[in-house]
Amino acid sequence: MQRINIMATLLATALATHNPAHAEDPCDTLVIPPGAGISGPSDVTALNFLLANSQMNEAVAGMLFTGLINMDKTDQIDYAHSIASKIEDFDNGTRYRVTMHPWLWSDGKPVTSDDVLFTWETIEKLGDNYVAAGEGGIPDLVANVKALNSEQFEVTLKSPANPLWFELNGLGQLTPLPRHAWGNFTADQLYENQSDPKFFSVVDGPFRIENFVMGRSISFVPNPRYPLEQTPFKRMVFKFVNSDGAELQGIAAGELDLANLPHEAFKAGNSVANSHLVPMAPPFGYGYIGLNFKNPKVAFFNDLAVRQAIQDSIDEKTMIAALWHGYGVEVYGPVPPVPPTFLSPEAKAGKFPIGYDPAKAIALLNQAGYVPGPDGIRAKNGVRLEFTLIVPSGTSTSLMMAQMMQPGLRSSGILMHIQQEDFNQMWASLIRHLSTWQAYTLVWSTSPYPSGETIFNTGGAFNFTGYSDPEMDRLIADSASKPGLEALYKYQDYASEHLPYIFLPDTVNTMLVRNGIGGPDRLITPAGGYNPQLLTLNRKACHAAHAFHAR
Amino acid sequence: MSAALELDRLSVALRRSGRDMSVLDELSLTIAPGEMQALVGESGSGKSIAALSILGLLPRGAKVTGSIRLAGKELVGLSENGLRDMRGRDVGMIFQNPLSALNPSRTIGAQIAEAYTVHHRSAPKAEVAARVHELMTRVRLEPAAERARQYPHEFSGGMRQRAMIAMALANGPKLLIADEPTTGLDPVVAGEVMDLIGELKRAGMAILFVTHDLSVVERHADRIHVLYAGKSAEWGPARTVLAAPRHPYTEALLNSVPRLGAERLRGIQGNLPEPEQRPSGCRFRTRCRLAYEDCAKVPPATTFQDDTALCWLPLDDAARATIQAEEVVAAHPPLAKGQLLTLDHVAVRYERPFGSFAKRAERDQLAEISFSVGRGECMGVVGSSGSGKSTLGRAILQMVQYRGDITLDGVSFTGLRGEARSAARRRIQVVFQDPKESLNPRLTVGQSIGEALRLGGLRDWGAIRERTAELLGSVSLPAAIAEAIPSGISGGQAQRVAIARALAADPEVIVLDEPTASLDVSTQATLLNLLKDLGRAKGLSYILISHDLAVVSYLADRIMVLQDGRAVEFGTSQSVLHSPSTDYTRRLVGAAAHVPAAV
Amino acid sequence: MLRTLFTRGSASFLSIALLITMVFIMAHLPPGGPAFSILGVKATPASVAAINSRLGLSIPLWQQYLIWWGHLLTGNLGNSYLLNRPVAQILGSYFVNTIAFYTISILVSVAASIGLGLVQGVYYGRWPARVIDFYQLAFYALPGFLVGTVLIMFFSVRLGWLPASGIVDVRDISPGIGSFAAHLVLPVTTVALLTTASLSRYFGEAVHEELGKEYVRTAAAKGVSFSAILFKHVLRNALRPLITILGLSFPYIFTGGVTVETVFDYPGLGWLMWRSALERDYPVVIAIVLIIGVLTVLGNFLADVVNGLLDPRASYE
Amino acid sequence: MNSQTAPATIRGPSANLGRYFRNRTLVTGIALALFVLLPSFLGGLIYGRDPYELHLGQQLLAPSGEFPLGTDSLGRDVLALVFDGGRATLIVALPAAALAFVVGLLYGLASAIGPAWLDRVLMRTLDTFLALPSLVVLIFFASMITLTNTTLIMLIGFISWASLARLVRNEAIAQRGRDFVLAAEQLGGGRWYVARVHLIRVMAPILAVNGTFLIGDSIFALSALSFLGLGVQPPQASWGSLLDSALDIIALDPWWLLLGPGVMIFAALLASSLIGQGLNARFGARS
Repeated sequence: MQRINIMATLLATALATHNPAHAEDPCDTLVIPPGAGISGPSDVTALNFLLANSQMNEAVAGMLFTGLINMDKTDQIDYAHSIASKIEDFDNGTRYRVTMHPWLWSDGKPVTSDDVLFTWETIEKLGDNYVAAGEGGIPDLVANVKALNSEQFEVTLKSPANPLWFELNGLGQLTPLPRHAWGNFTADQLYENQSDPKFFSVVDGPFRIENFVMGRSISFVPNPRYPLEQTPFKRMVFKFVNSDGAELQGIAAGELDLANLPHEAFKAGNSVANSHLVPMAPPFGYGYIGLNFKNPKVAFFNDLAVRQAIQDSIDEKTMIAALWHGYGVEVYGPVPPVPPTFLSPEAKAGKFPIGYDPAKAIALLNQAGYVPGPDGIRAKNGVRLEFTLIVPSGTSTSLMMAQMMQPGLRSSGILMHIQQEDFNQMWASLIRHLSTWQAYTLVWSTSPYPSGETIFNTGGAFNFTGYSDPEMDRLIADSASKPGLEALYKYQDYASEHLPYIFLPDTVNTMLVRNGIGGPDRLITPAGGYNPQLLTLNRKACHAAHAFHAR
Repeated sequence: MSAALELDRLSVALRRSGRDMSVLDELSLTIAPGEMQALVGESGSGKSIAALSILGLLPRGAKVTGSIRLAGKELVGLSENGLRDMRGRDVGMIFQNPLSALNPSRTIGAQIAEAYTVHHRSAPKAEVAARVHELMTRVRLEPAAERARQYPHEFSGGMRQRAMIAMALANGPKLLIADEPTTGLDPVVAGEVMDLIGELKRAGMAILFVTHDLSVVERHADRIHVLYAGKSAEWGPARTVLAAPRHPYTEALLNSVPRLGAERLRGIQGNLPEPEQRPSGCRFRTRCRLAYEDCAKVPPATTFQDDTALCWLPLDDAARATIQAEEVVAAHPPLAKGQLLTLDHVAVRYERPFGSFAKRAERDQLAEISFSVGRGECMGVVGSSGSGKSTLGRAILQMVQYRGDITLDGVSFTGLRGEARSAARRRIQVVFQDPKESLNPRLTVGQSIGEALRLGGLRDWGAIRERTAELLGSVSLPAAIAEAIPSGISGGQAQRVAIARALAADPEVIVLDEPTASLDVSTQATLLNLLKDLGRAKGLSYILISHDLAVVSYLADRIMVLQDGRAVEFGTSQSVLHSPSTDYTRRLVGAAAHVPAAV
Repeated sequence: MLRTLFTRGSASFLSIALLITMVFIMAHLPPGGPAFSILGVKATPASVAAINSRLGLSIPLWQQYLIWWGHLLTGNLGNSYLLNRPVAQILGSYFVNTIAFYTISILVSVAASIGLGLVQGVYYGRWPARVIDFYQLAFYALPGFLVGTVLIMFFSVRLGWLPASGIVDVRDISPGIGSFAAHLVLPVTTVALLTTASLSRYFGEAVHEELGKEYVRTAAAKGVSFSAILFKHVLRNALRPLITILGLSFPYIFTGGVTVETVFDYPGLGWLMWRSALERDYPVVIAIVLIIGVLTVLGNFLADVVNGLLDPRASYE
Repeated sequence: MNSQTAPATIRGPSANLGRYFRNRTLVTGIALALFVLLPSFLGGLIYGRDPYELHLGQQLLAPSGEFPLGTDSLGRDVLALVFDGGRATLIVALPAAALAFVVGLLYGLASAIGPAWLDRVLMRTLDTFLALPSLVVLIFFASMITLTNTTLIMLIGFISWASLARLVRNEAIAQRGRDFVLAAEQLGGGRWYVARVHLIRVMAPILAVNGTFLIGDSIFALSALSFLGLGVQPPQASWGSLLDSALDIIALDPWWLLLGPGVMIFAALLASSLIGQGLNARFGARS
């Protein structure tokens, strides 16, 4: 009998020692679910930005290694927060000289141009394994990179390029890496330890890694030698959470400091104690429908009139109102409207060849010879305007958007079916350029300089739709090679009119922030910069919030 | 000195399906120290309930009236603590199957010691050990020290029963209650246990011996008290009751026990009435041959030479003679002719297959048995458990692998395969010991017999129904029983159905593996008669396997005695019974029930 | 005794090896494989090919199988595709958490089952036993994830007494035993409620059966008190079937536990198995299947040994 | 020869049919089963609401006149979802249980009836299946294959047959040695005849009881998988996925999302164990 009561006392003592009032001050630690503000919840799985394969991995890498070039809120180079202090281009955009701010690694050694050289050598060594191979001309457009002195280095290209394009999309990838710490690692060894915190002890960004519990959490401490704004918190923890709802639960229970508010919980979000809502700036990207131009069953996609009719039948305004409570931006072209830096004059004036115009859609289809059948669905020489849209399972927003488009398309005489598929399987069929799928919808985050080089040009790495138009190819090539923005504007207007994609609004995140935490709007820049060190702390308000929980 | 135990109109009612059912009515008896009183009755007579009520171990909700005085102290109405002090100290009890009556996971020594320490809480260890040692030597469990460390499953049946006795004697009780201690034991071992109990009686202990088999207590009991369906039928000194039973039930009971040399057994017709359907007045009247209208009234108790019987027509010598004379004694048929079934050096070795899940196979082996059985002959096989007698039966039935050769009507089984083999096997059928086990519980009687007929090739439904009714008749069962399911009929009836099923295959040989061992004495007698008559009528050859020499001697023409797989004796039943050549057979014959010597 | 344990041990090892082979083959059949879950949006035909060659997925299957067995024997469970860390390193803390979680749950369940079982056995058919019957019936029919979700809703959302998920409060720099215990209360209660339902049922029936046995009547005839009979004789014999069932029930307890770990976001092997399965991180999944298989075999093995000690007869078979 | 009087009590099989309905456990079990089956298959038609229609602006409403069981995070009618989810769960779980029953029965019988080496081989493969918790194996294989109703039926079917097979095998071997089987063999019955006529009939109670438990186990397995996102795939709703969506936003205390699927799963599992135990008590008395 006595065996049983020993266990009872054991349990009782364990419970008694749990004192709800934490030993340390809860406001010294900032706890964020990774992905808050960017996308849905996603784990951190790698720390090396040369191999980082998800937005969140890139963001964490950005916190450890300050970028050579960082963008500001208007999507322009923010020299004050970049390692580069000045960039000059010569010989019609073929040669670029970059001057660096004085900067120190966390172990006290200076950050020099040799570190940039080391990054370039590593990118070349990785070859196809380099995650961003092919973007911004890196590595194949670059002839050589040489150090002029410890603070300056020069990059020479094989052919002239639009400086704005190369500086933003290409040069930005050459973030310096500590040669003295990584010097002798092979490509394979880089893979082995891409998620081993000990390997990333020497950093030059605002944070250093304190601990990385695989699959659960990663915690940081400030890097004292970081020259710019220092975080007011002693410690920051990225707690991996596996659903929007769990984030909400975290806020309510006092475990998390900020979280993405799932759109369905918007109404309820207001009522979560000790927190307030902060709408975020729209991300620099757009939703789209990719149409399979190579699939004979849906050959009518190649007819411009059909594509324009589809775009005209989509009421983006009501979608934004219903799904994101008005926080959202209508998109009718390949360049996201916010920030307007790269918008063409017509786009800036809001004049788009295509918009929401159901009557025009019907006129276009009639003119193109699509006669409505008995059930109202139009057909031309026997082929009905009917197709199946593949939607990635897991996120409810894309499903709801698809369901909201159906009635509009149907009234124009176009029948769209919806089929959900696991993201991995869906992407696998796209990658293999299979001709079995008809249409799919995803979100595309554009590069800082929004040229369409990998998606719309013939044979582009991510051009799965099989779209090929010589005029589009010429415009894209010019926007990357000819200086100035003229070529970019022409490409934009041409794409808005010829619709290689059907453009849709992108999700705008609303943040739920605990009282006492400030500045969430400065957390993210359109180009994907992630700056948790800019979050501020009002200790008194924070204590009030936590006191509520420290019973 | 005062009586050790006095029961005065003891009645017990048990709670059954919501109502109180009287199971024992006004039992009165007394036992003096040094006297053994036998309480005899068939299953359902209430004898065990009487024994348990003395110790107050009746199931929950039982109502006890009347009085139980143990050495003058009244027990009915005593508090639970009072009863508990008495149990084990003033009264010791031993039970029927000793293996399950002992705790399998505690040593024998510990269980005996517990009997002592319960009533001697503060006894030092040395004293307890000495007492256990003394008790074990008293019941001849030597060497005591080593035996004490062993576990129940390492003891033989007899040794376990002696351990139980040691436990009962731990605190030197005045009264010992023995509830069927020898049932299930081999006759030889049972005899040793009875001798030990006899010694205790002579040493001055009062003994209440509960049994269903009169032959067990013939030599030791001083007084006999016969119970039928919860009511006393007859009680008196053992010698007079056995020699001159005055109640027809006692007489019938005495004559259903198969005894060496008995010509004709007389069973009792009908079944024991359920407690709800007990007839008024004399409860035996529905099955009594001499019953007449007065028996419906409660019979008076008439005493003759200290032997009391509750009967309107107590038997006298003349009445007994007329009953016995009724039996027609048919002439015993001449010895069978020809050789139907021959066994040539048949041997069976059971290896325990590596890691197999088979139940603990019988350890016995069978070594080089050879004999042959003629048509219409009954061959008896006798031996204690583990002697290999069942294995021999199964070898004949081709149910186990064996070395050597078995030929039926000139055809040897070894070469046969497939259809021919199963046709040959059909000519030998079997009747097992447990009637309820030998019938598929989910098939009706009609279906079981019908299956035997269908397997024999009879397809037409009408013919099967007809033949089934015929077969049931041949084992004197009404055709209506075909609709019943095994759980709805009595053990005796089920065994008859098994015989009918065997007959359905018109076999030439039937192996009877302990056919009557699990039946009541009275039902056993009628079944043996049925088998005897069927054998004669249909010219069947029997292989009758049993541990009871008396049962075998009643039917068998020739008898083989098996010991540890070897035939130690083989000859006609006369020669084996009257001039046994080996001492093992001699001891077997000695232990078997004999016709009681004259008064 | 040793002979039977040895045969049973080697037989189970053989079945585990067979299972691992089946699991390995199944893991490499489906199209796509892990490359896509690793590269996600950045996957291009070139990068997918590069990943596959680096992970050794492009060489023929049977070669991969031999290499894999080679690693296994040297204790190297391969690398997680997603986290690019040796699986052994990753599993370390998860394994400890699982063992802690289940040991405590099983201890609590066994204690509760013995208590409930005794009452159910002794008061068989009367109201205390009926109440326990109803509890057993109800919780035998309640899946872990349902019970867990309901407990969270009451105890952490509405009453706020206990944390709903995780294992420690990440805010604490050095989380004490208290915080660990607080996070364990709800998951352990959930598993205990389920396991006790079936364990106490076995134990209750065993106690009732033993009480009906004749050696209990013999002990009573010796004058032994009911409580002494219950604890000295019956409990010991009734424990044996409980221990055998316990030994065999590890897979069922773990089945219940997997969903409970996911509901409470408790970082055990079950949770990791679920996440790795979703992400198609096969080495981690295979390693977990291996560990659980071995744990199960150990569970049965342990039960046999303990039973051998308790029941003298077993040692003679 | 003295003939016997008519036996006092003959009780044929039909005489005690009445006892079926006095068996309370069985009756409650059947009632609960109807409570689960009828709404799942007929509820949708009667209620008439499209479970997948998105009522915009009416997300996460507590139960009200208009929505008897409230709405979910996408604004869909939960009551309609529970009906449709029930159908989706049952059209996979029931055939899976049937598949497991048939495979388990044949596998067990073959192992018991067949030659010793076959028994050893079949038992060895069986041990591998039983060595692992069923859900772990389910999760593993579910993450491998593309999940459609048929693959789920095969998957759940193939995981749960193992325990029944072992049960059938052990029971068949135990029954094979009984006297009435030996007698039937002696009368000329072959192996498969004995299995068909005697073994299956005498094992009927065990088969019936465990058959019903199997249904409960398959419903549990499917709901658990759907709860983990590896069972019935969206947009098709199922009890498990509804519970998962409730857990997702547990912070908002969506008790009505829990109530519907929770009660249905509990009722389904309880029904299967009650019917199982009812049959056990019913058959137990006779065999």
